[in-house]
Parts: sequence; C-alpha cells; structure tokens
Amino acid sequence: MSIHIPILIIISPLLAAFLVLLSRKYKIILATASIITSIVFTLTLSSRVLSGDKVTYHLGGWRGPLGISLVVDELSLFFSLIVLGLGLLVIVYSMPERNYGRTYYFLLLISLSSMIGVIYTADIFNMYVFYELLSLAVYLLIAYPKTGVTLRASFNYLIMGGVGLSFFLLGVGFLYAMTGTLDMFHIAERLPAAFNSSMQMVIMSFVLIATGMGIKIAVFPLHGWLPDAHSMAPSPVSALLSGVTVKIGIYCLIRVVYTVFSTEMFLLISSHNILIVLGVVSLLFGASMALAQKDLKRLLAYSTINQLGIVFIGLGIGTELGLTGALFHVLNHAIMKSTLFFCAGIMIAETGTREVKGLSGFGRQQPAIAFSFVIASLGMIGIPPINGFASKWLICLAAVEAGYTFPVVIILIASTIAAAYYFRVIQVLFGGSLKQGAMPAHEREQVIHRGNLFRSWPIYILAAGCLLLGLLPALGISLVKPAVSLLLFHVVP
Amino acid sequence: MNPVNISLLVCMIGLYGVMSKNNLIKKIMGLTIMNGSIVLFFISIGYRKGGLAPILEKGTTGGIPTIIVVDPLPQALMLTAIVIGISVTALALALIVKIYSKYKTLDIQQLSKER
Amino acid sequence: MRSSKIIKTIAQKLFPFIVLFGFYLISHGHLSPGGGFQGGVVLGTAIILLALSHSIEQTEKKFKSRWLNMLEKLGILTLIFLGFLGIFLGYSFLGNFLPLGKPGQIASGGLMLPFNIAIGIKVAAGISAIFYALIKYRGEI
Amino acid sequence: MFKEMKKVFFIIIILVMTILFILSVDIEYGNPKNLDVANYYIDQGLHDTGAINLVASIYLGYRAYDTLMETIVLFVAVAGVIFCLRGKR
Repeated sequence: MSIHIPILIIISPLLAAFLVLLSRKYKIILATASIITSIVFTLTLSSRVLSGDKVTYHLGGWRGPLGISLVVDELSLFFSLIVLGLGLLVIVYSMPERNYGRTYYFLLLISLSSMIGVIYTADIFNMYVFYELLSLAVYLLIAYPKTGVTLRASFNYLIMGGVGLSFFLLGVGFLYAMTGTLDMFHIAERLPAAFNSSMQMVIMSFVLIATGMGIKIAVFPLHGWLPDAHSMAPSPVSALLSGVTVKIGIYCLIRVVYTVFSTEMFLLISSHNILIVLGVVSLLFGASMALAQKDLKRLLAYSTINQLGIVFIGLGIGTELGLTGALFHVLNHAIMKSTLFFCAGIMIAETGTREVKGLSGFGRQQPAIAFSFVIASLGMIGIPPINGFASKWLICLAAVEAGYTFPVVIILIASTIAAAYYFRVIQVLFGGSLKQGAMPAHEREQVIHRGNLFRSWPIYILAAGCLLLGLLPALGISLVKPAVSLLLFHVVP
Repeated sequence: MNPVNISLLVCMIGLYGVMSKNNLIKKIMGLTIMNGSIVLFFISIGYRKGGLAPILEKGTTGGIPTIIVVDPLPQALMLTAIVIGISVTALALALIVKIYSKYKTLDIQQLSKER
Repeated sequence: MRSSKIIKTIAQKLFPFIVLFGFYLISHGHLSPGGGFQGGVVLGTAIILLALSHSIEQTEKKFKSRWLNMLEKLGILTLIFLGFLGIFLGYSFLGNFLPLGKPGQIASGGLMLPFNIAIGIKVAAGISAIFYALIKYRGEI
Repeated sequence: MFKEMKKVFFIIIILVMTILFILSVDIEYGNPKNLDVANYYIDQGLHDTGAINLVASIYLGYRAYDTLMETIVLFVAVAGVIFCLRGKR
C-alpha cells in the first residue's frame, strides 16, 4: 500500500468531495478527515523525499513517456504542505458559517485536491487538465454568494483565466511538436536538441506558457481579474485564493522554467531580466493601488499583487539566495495573507461594513483578533521580528549580491508605501469607538455569537506561525533549502 | 498556408473577439473559437502525410501495422480539451444568464458602471 | 408553447433510434470511432430532443432531474471505484485488471468497456442536467 | 473616436502576434519529428491495451487518469450550472 501514497493524497479529498454531496450531515467531518488523511500521507512521504529519494508513481502502471506519472520531489512536497495546511485551516474557519452548504465544501475539496494534482503531476498536459479543474472550482467559489458583484468578478476571472489556459495549452502543443512527448522530464531531455535547431519556437512556447501562468499569478499587465475576484469572494475563499491558489501559478512557472526549460536556456534568452522588470512594475503598481483603496479586502487584494512582485524579483535573480528568499516569501505570504483575510472576514462580519473607516474601535472589542491582524500586517510591511522581514531581507541581499541595486530601492519604496496603508488600517482599528454598522442589531448579535473558537483559532495558529518564522528564520529556511538545492543542482532522472 | 498557421491565425481571431467585443456572449464565442483553433493545431501537428485514422483493422493480432497511421496522442488529448471547453462554456453561459437576470444587460461597459 | 404534430411524432419515433445509436457508440468505443463522451452526448441530445418537441414538464416526469443527478454521481464514483479496485488487486490506480481478450471483439480491451459505460451514463446525465437547469431558469422574481 | 482607436489598437496587436507566431513556428506539416513515442503507441498499443481503436487505447488506457479528471471537470461544471441557476436566493 505504501507505494500508492502519492495518488491517495490526491484521491482522498476528491472522494470526500463526492461523499460530501451524498451526505447531508457529515460534510464537515468528511472534509476535515480527508484533508487530515492527506496531510498524514504527505508527512509519511516527507522523510523519504527529504533523504534525496524521488517518489515516483506510475498511474495505471504505464511508465515513462507513455503514461502519466506522479513525481514527488522536494519542491512539490514544499508546495503541497502549504496547500494542505492552509486548506485545513480554511475548512476549519468556514465551519461556523451556516450558509455554506454541501456545494461549498464540495468545491473547496475539489479545488484542494486539484491543487495537489497540479503540484504532483509530471505530465504537462495533465497539469493543464488539473489547472482547468482548479479554475472551474475557483470560479464557482468566487460566485458562491450569487450576488451581482461576485458573479461579475467570477465571469471576469473566467474570461481571463480561459484565455490564459488556452495560451498554456498552445504552449504545450508547441512543446509536443518539438519533442514528441508530454512527460516533463523527457521534454527536458529532448529540448536542447530542439533549441539548437529552432530556437524561436522554444522561446515562443516559453512565452506562451509564461503568459498563461502570468494571468493566473496576476503580474502587472495581466492582473485585471484579481482585485475583484479576491475581494468579493467569501472571506475563507479569499484567504484560499490569495494564500494558496496564486502560488500554484508560481509553482507551475518554477516547474516549467527549471525542469522543462533548463536554467541555462532560461539565462540564454535572458528571461530573468523580464521577470525582474515585471516584478518591479507589479510591486510598485500593487503598492500604489492599495494606497488608494477604501475597501479593506480590496486593499488586501492589491497588496497580493505587491507581494507577488517581490517573489518575482527573487525568482528573476535566480541565485541560491534569491531562490531561497522567493520560496520563503511564498510560504510567508501564504501565512500572512490568509491571516489578514481571516481577520478581515471577522471584522466585516462584526462591523457590518467593508470600509476601512467603519472598523474604528474593533481593536478594543476583540483585541486578540486585532493583534493578530497587526502582527500579519507588520510582516507584510517587513518589520523585523515578523517573518515577512526575513524573506524580504534575503531577496534584497541576493539582489545586492547579484548586482541589481535598482530592485532593492523599489522594494524599500514599496515597503514604505505598504507601511502607509497598513498603518492607516491599524490606526483605525485601535482608535475611536465601535460604530453601529449597517447591519441590524439582532443580526449582529448572532454574528458575534458565532465568532467562536473555530473562527478564532485558525487566526491564532497562523499569527503564531508568523511570529515563529520571524523569530527563527533558520527554521523557515531549512524548510525551503531542499527545494532550492533541487532547483539549482537538479539532475534529470 | 498550412493548417498549423491557419490554426494560429484563428486563435488570434478568437483572442481579438475576447478582447474587443463588449457583449459577454460574444466574449464567450471568442473563447470557444480559441479552443477550436487549439484543437485544429493539435490535430495538425499530429498529421502524417498519407496517414489513416488510428484505428487498426479488425482481426489483427498486434505487432507492427503495415499501414501509415497518424499520431493518435494529440487526438486523444483533444478529446479531453474539447470536453473541458464545453464545461467552461456551460459554466460561463450559466453565469451570463444569472448576470443578465440581475442587471438586465449584457454590455460590459454598462455592467462596469453599475455597482 | 405548442409544437406541431409532425415534430412530436417524428421526435417520438426517432427517440429509440437515437438512444440505440448512443449505446452503440458507447459500447463500441474501443473498436470504432466513438466512446463514452460521444455516446453520452448523443444520449443527452435524445432527451433534449424529447424535451424540445414535447413539453419539458412531461419529459421531466420520465427523466427526473433528481435521478439524473444521482446517475451522474454514480458514474464518477464507479470510475473512482474501478480505479481503486486496481490498487486492491495488486496493480496501480486505474490499472487494468481484466483480461485483454481477443482484439476486435466487444469483450476486448479490459477495463475500457466498463469505463466507457460509466463515462457515457455520466455524460448523458450531465448534458441533460445542464439543459434542464438552463431551460427551466425563469429569472429572479 | 476612442472606441475606434481601441479597435485599431487591438487589431494591430493581433496582427503583430499572428506574424510573430507564424514566423516562429517551425513545423513541417505532414511530417512530424520525434515520432518514437507515437510509433510505440501505434505498434504496441494493441498489444498493451487490447483495443484496436488506438485513440481509445490512449485515453482509456495509457492516459485514463486524464479522462477521469476530465469527467470530474464536466461534473463540476454541471454542479456549477445547477448551483448558479437553482431557485431564488
């Protein structure tokens, strides 16, 4: 049974998703149990993977380029642990909400399972299929409240995501035409020969795949869908989207750049400079747009664009330190952004308004939640004892080492702007008294009653994670290190 | 102009439709055109001159076939891609129906004005 | 909405043939062009034809959407179950555990026939469920 | 005026992209390279999976996992359509 673990990690949430649709009562228990099962399975794999052993599973017994195989290496292990850990917290956080029916948990489990599918698969077309499954589930999760705004946001995302995935598929077609196989490791073996004979086609396929993933990651010129989708979705879904789903795009990009197109090719067509430029632009754009927002969740959504710019700069630098910083920032941003969205969900439910102004006095009413918000937002700005500082520092260090001084200046400027907009929120949180929101009194009573331990504990856990990773950055770096060394000194099996 | 180039041209026409049209249904049409062009692209990269459909004759016992057969892998992939395209289109149409019943318009300019 | 007698009669007479063709496509998917998806869509269109030519309410009495939804879940659970059976019988997930049979016969291809049938039923139910949902929607009141 | 400009701008973008595409594509139509995997499917597909329809032998044999996921995609779409259009909220 132990050789089947990689597929069981994917299938257990998937099976639970269908069982959730069939049973009315046990939906939450089923969802939680399946995710915990997946986490346990992943942890049992981790010791094998970290000892340098790649876990490979051939579906249907067809190996190599014939069939689809799953490969769990250090990088995919790192990303799958982020996905599963945050997924569990999102499910726990959405437990108290009564409005979330079976469909909600079904879609949540499908999206989590397909994220793991994207991460583990070694077949590039299978990656596309899983990504499409993930996108469909996410469109529906955004549209879950079925109000006009969410439907519009979801449709907007559907159009842009559809175009992006079409580009991705076209890029896969280019790769298949050049190499005659779909297995990523086999494509990597054959691509250098194709690169020598027709360089422009290799570059074109890279551009297509990078554009497709760029839409999903929402780098600056392709970000149009993100602010609406991330801010209008229900709060747990926003946390999932900003914390995890965007990272799947980053994973795909890393996988494609470092496994399929080798690093030398990447440097030869100098796309790392393009990554840095895109990162800088979306950094500045996200920061300055966030400054202008009045809506709390919209502010957080623009802040996501800002932080992903930092990850892009780290990836573009491409040295060991830069990659460590980038992957560490992926982890940190996942933790911090989901804390912020969880807190924002509670704040909006309690005060009954989405405006930043309406939050005044919340800090006195629920100091613990407000304090967690402060911790995470300090991390976003990059203030020393919190985890965001460590990864930003690493990226700045790597940039200086590699001779890019301009991005460092931009990161510092963007951090200052981030400080401006987060301190505005914090100031409102702790100043003034709680205003009566738009919500009627009896409804508010209910909401506060519902703010029970399932709501608050995920926030405390995540905030503790922020502090822990900030005080002991060596711990976080040791989590990232195996993946980085895989990327830098990768050996094609 | 061979089918490979034509499929890329059609793909760009679909992209033009998605970007420039204001009607939501026309946008979805553009997406469908893109999907169809990708199907054409995959099928044409798998084509072999003089190749037949990848279905062997009844009664063969395996081994090396004597006839030239086109590459079956892109065709199998496109079965998947077509079904995914249908799913996206169906979902998009359902969203459009819902949006129309909320706002009574399909024009994206008017939709973006409404709050 | 009333449709003419000719359309009603022809749709009714065509219905069994379309269903037969759908089942042919499903069951001969591994021998000739066709397969679960194509056959499933043909089955779905048979139901859609009946609904368009007769009234939707009448068709829904025969093909209840609750049953269609159930069949759909059943199709996918069958697929996953067949995949797991591969694990339990010592192969990998979705591995073929049935004998391959003689090429060209309907019993050849191992798991392909059960897969095709499960997919076909699922797709037929899914297509007609989409149709019901889209056509019965009357907007917000 | 603005609308016309936008349209012209889009058309220029599309034309540039098309020309780039067509220049970059280096595929000899009707004579694909790297046929070893395809030839394996053609030669051994019947022996491995027992189906004379090679497309079926790929999408239900070698790549059955894709097919499973694709049915789930269709299921999610159906569930989504029904969810979106169900009743009055």
